[in-house]
Amino acid sequence: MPFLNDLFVNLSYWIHGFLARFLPLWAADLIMMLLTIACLIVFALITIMFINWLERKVIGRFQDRYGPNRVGPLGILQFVADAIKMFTKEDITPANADRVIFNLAPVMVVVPTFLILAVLPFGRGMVAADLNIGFLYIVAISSLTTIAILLAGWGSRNKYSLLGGMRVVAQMISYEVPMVLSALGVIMLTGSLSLVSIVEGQSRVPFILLQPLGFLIYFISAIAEVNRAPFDLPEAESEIIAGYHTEYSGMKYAMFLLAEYINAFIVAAIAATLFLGGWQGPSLPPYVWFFLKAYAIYFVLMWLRGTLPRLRIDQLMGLAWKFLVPLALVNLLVMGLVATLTQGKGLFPLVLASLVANGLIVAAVVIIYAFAMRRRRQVEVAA
Amino acid sequence: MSREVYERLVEEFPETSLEYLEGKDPAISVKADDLFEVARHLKEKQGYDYLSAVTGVDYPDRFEVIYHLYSMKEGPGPLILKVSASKEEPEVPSLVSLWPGANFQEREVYDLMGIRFAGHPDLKRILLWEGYEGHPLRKDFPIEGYQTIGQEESS
Amino acid sequence: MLGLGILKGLSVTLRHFVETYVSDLKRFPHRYAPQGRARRLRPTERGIFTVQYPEERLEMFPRFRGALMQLTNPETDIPKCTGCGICARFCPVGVIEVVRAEEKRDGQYVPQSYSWDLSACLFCGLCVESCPFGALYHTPEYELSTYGRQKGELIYDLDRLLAWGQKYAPLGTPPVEQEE
Amino acid sequence: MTEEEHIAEQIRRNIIITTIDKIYNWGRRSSVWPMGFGLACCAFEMICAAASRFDFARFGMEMMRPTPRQADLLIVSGTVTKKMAPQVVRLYDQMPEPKYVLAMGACAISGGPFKDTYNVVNGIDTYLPVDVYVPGCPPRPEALLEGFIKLHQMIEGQTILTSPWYRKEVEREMPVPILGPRGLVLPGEGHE
Amino acid sequence: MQTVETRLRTETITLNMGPQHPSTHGVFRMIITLDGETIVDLEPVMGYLHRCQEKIGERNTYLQNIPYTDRLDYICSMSNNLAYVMAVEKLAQIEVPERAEYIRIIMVELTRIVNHAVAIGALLNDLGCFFTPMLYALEERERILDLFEMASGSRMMCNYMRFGGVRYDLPPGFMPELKSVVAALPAFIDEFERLLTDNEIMRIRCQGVGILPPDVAVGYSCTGPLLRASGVDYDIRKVDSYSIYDRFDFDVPLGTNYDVYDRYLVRIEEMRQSVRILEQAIEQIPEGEVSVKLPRVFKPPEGDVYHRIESPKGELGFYLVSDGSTNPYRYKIRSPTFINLTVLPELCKGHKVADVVAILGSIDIVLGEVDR
Repeated sequence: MPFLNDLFVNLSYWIHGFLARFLPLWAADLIMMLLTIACLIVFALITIMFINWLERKVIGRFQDRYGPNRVGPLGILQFVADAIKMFTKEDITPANADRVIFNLAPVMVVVPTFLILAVLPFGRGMVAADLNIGFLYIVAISSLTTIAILLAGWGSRNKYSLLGGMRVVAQMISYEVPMVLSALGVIMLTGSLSLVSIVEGQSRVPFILLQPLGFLIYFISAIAEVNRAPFDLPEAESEIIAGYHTEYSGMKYAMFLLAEYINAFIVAAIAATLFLGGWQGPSLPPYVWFFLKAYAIYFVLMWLRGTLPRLRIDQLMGLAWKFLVPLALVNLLVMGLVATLTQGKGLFPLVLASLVANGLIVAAVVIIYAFAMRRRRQVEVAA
Repeated sequence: MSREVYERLVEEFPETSLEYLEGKDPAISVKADDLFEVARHLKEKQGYDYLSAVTGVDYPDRFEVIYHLYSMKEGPGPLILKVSASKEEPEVPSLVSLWPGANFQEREVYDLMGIRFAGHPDLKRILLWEGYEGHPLRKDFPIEGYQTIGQEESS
Repeated sequence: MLGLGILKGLSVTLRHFVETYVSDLKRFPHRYAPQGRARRLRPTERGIFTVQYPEERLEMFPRFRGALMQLTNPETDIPKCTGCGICARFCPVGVIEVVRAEEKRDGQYVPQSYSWDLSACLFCGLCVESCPFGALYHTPEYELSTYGRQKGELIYDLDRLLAWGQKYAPLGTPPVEQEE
Repeated sequence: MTEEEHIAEQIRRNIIITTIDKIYNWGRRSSVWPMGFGLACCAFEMICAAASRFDFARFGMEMMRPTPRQADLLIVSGTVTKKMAPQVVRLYDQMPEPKYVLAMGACAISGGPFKDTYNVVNGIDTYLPVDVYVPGCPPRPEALLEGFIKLHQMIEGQTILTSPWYRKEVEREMPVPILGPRGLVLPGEGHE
Repeated sequence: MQTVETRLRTETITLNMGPQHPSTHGVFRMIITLDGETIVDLEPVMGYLHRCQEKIGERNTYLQNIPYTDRLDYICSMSNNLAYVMAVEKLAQIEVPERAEYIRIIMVELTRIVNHAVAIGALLNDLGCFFTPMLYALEERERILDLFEMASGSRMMCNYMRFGGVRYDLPPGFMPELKSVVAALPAFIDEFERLLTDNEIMRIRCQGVGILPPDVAVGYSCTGPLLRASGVDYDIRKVDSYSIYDRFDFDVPLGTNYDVYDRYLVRIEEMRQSVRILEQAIEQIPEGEVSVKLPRVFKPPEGDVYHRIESPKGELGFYLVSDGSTNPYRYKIRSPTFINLTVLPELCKGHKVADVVAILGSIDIVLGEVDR
């Protein structure tokens, strides 16, 4: 069914052609761009509606109970009701809050989220802007949210938000390093930063088979980057009430909620693009494959959120700097070695060499870990 | 069990007036001023390392503070010390330096009964708020407390 | 080793997740039937544990201590309560006020007014236990919420308790006795 | 504007208003977020109502937000003592408008078993406007759910025209009582 | 965990983990002085749920006090009843029939399982699990509450025990239901262990946190799982062997390195021991009377008595002074959690904010009993 495969691409060409008939060329292009932007924003809102509902149903099912199922059929309209209520809520700016920063923060959190959408390859040819520095753009934009959340934490002049803000700065900066390093392994294999070419590079074999360890490091640091599951320290409900968005109510809180859920979906989508071969897939249309893979990874995110307790702030730092960064460097080194050795020898030796390399790294980690535990036990016994 | 303890106490402190009270739970009544000596002796020499409960009772003629002591190694049978204090100015030495566990219990007896504990690190109210007047568990205190405006309308 | 414990934990939650769907399919017709009789899950049964309250209601045990009711003697159709006030004295909070009528209805004392203040009641059942005439019993009724309190919505008088008596124990034998 | 036009215009206006009301109230009714705030034993029955057997997430109330800022329903579940009353009233004031109060359990309604004692407030309606009373000690989780359903019916009955929280001059700020030497004193008539 | 004196001039902020906080298990307040995230000083403030229980105890008659004991530690109402009822029986020398003793032990051991499951669930909530272990624990608790409701009439506030036995005998359908629930309990505890015990994040968060050495624990009069996790073998069921505990064989789990993780392990092990006791009690329960006929106006003889039991949270004791009238002259409750909290500031110094929450969760407090 080739027609279905690039349905949206043909649609956009047809609209462009229709407009070009009675508008000058530049006007038609401008309208097309506005149309894609509008389409992306609508896609984001629909995704958040679906994700919020999905998250509450799936976490409910983990806990042997139904999620919301009375609002619409099976509770579909739950987020519509939440949105209506949140937009009609009274907007409180606390008296001693720093008014400008307090009101600026929610906007600054949502803007980067939508910016990243521009670069995601939803299907063959379905990418808003095919930048050749795609991944660098993503890393740059996603570090903007750190500043925005710090603004929120500081602006609301509340001790708990301040703690939340401080934690967010420490966590997001120290988890960007392993994220970028582990993604470099993938970029090294494809040779280009653009996400579209990364996906094309995986037509024969997805990179997760070549670099399972790289995927693991990327996945862990991506979760930390988005403050989800075991790393949700900035808004740790049980310790510092609601972290940086303690003082936000109504519409402003809706913005934070929007940003949080869409960030989580985007991280899942990027992981799918980098390691699972974005829209590459045998029979189904490309965009269906993309959503399948993205939601599969998002399910793992929800699964972790429903099960695991939270790390403490110093353990979080320790995990990033003492474990993930060295491991990512070693992984980068070994992948570089493997890539150069099997330069032109075709696919099979590359896959074999990388699996062997990964096996060696994991074995090394296990041995060092066991040795360290025995050493610690001796020290404890001696003390 | 507490009979022999009483005997050894009398040998140890011949000059103090100790009394052995029969009853379901036999107790030893001690004067307020030599309570601390007796308590330290019990803790170090006789191994009563666990102070279970500190209770204040408001009798018509006197206030009484009751300590329940146990020794975790030897075993059952509480040793009960009863100390009485005067009605107007109730003052009893504090045992926080011997058993830190008594800290909150003594503050609670002070808060609800009004018996001061000399030598307590920070003797403040623990259950009621700082500016509260009166000690609720005394017999002369009405159960509704003193009526304030908010209180009268609603009931 | 690092990570194995977390995987074991994750497997437990996944098992719960899958079992909820399995239990849904197994009990499909019953679960979504309009009047699905919710029953208390057997201890060994796994899966969805939810009782969807407004549609499915759990059936109360005979001894459940719900709202109070006054019984009437089926033959002579006179309330069994004689207004003696023992229940009022046994209540720790004093929520029951009884006034005994002067004239007797064919040889038996009858309460002139009986009021039970629901807003402070403990539902502890000491009044039922202490009633020598077996007039006061519990009903399995627990839905008692109201919008207001000022106009006495939460203070039940005699005829309302008698109405419940008719509803839950028409023959004068309350649910507690039926069970023994 | 003759009589008929006036009536026709009223009807048309009402039709618009009622449809807006319907959506507005439907939205607010199906996503009431209770505040994660418990005082005593009733709080435990509230947690059981949120647990797997009587799951009130089905009504869209899953987000038990710990902060007052994001909550719209204050469930006063448990005994309100005099030392705790100022905190409860301040939490109510911190909640953004369209806010509701549900007095759960005999202690919150009238002081319950600890009525008329020196440290317990005889019912939270001395200081807060209460919308739904759920008696019981503690009320069964189903009774609490029935209270929620009653609250939802009440929300559906409200209209934008007469809702107090959009009025400028209506002051819905409850005065926070102060702990005086004998008990709670409202700031207005502090007679010390 | 000593704080390094740095030349950098840092200010400490005082944080108010106030009466309304998601993980203080009710209305308990801690004023914490923080240096960055490390705790310099912690001062607990209580009394937000002081409901004048002891003053009400003096106003009520002996029988009217029983419903009030349910409201003390509202998670284990049966063991509060048992403590109060046994104190009055010791005061008035009342003999309790055999079957009533067995029913009481069955109810109290079921309460212990419920309390430990909820305590672990609450601890995991504070560590950050999104309510999942708590809801599994509450699921099990619902099944046990059905048993209480079947026997006593109310889920949480049972008011089931009377002086000289229990209010009425077990209903006919009770024993088979009890057998099936007790048979399913080990499977639940194993699943709970599989979910939590080897979880690396839980181990990092709990091991080595809030270490309470044995002598400090005894000095601070801690009791219950908190004391036994510090390696002190002191279980009042073994020490006083009140009621008929000497007929059951069960052992008392002890901790080895005295931290939050050991308190979790001790509670899991105690749940298994309670299942063992329940199995033996179900076999040995005899037929017969369950209560003793008492005069309607019950006046115990003069005198004072102190009786304590091993409630799931520690040593719960009642000190009653009777002047021969229908009301107790002095009604004192020795509450385990109120006294266990004395050690909280000592445990929390030098730890992080996240650890305070874990330590408080491991002490397992219930405010109804702390503030009385």
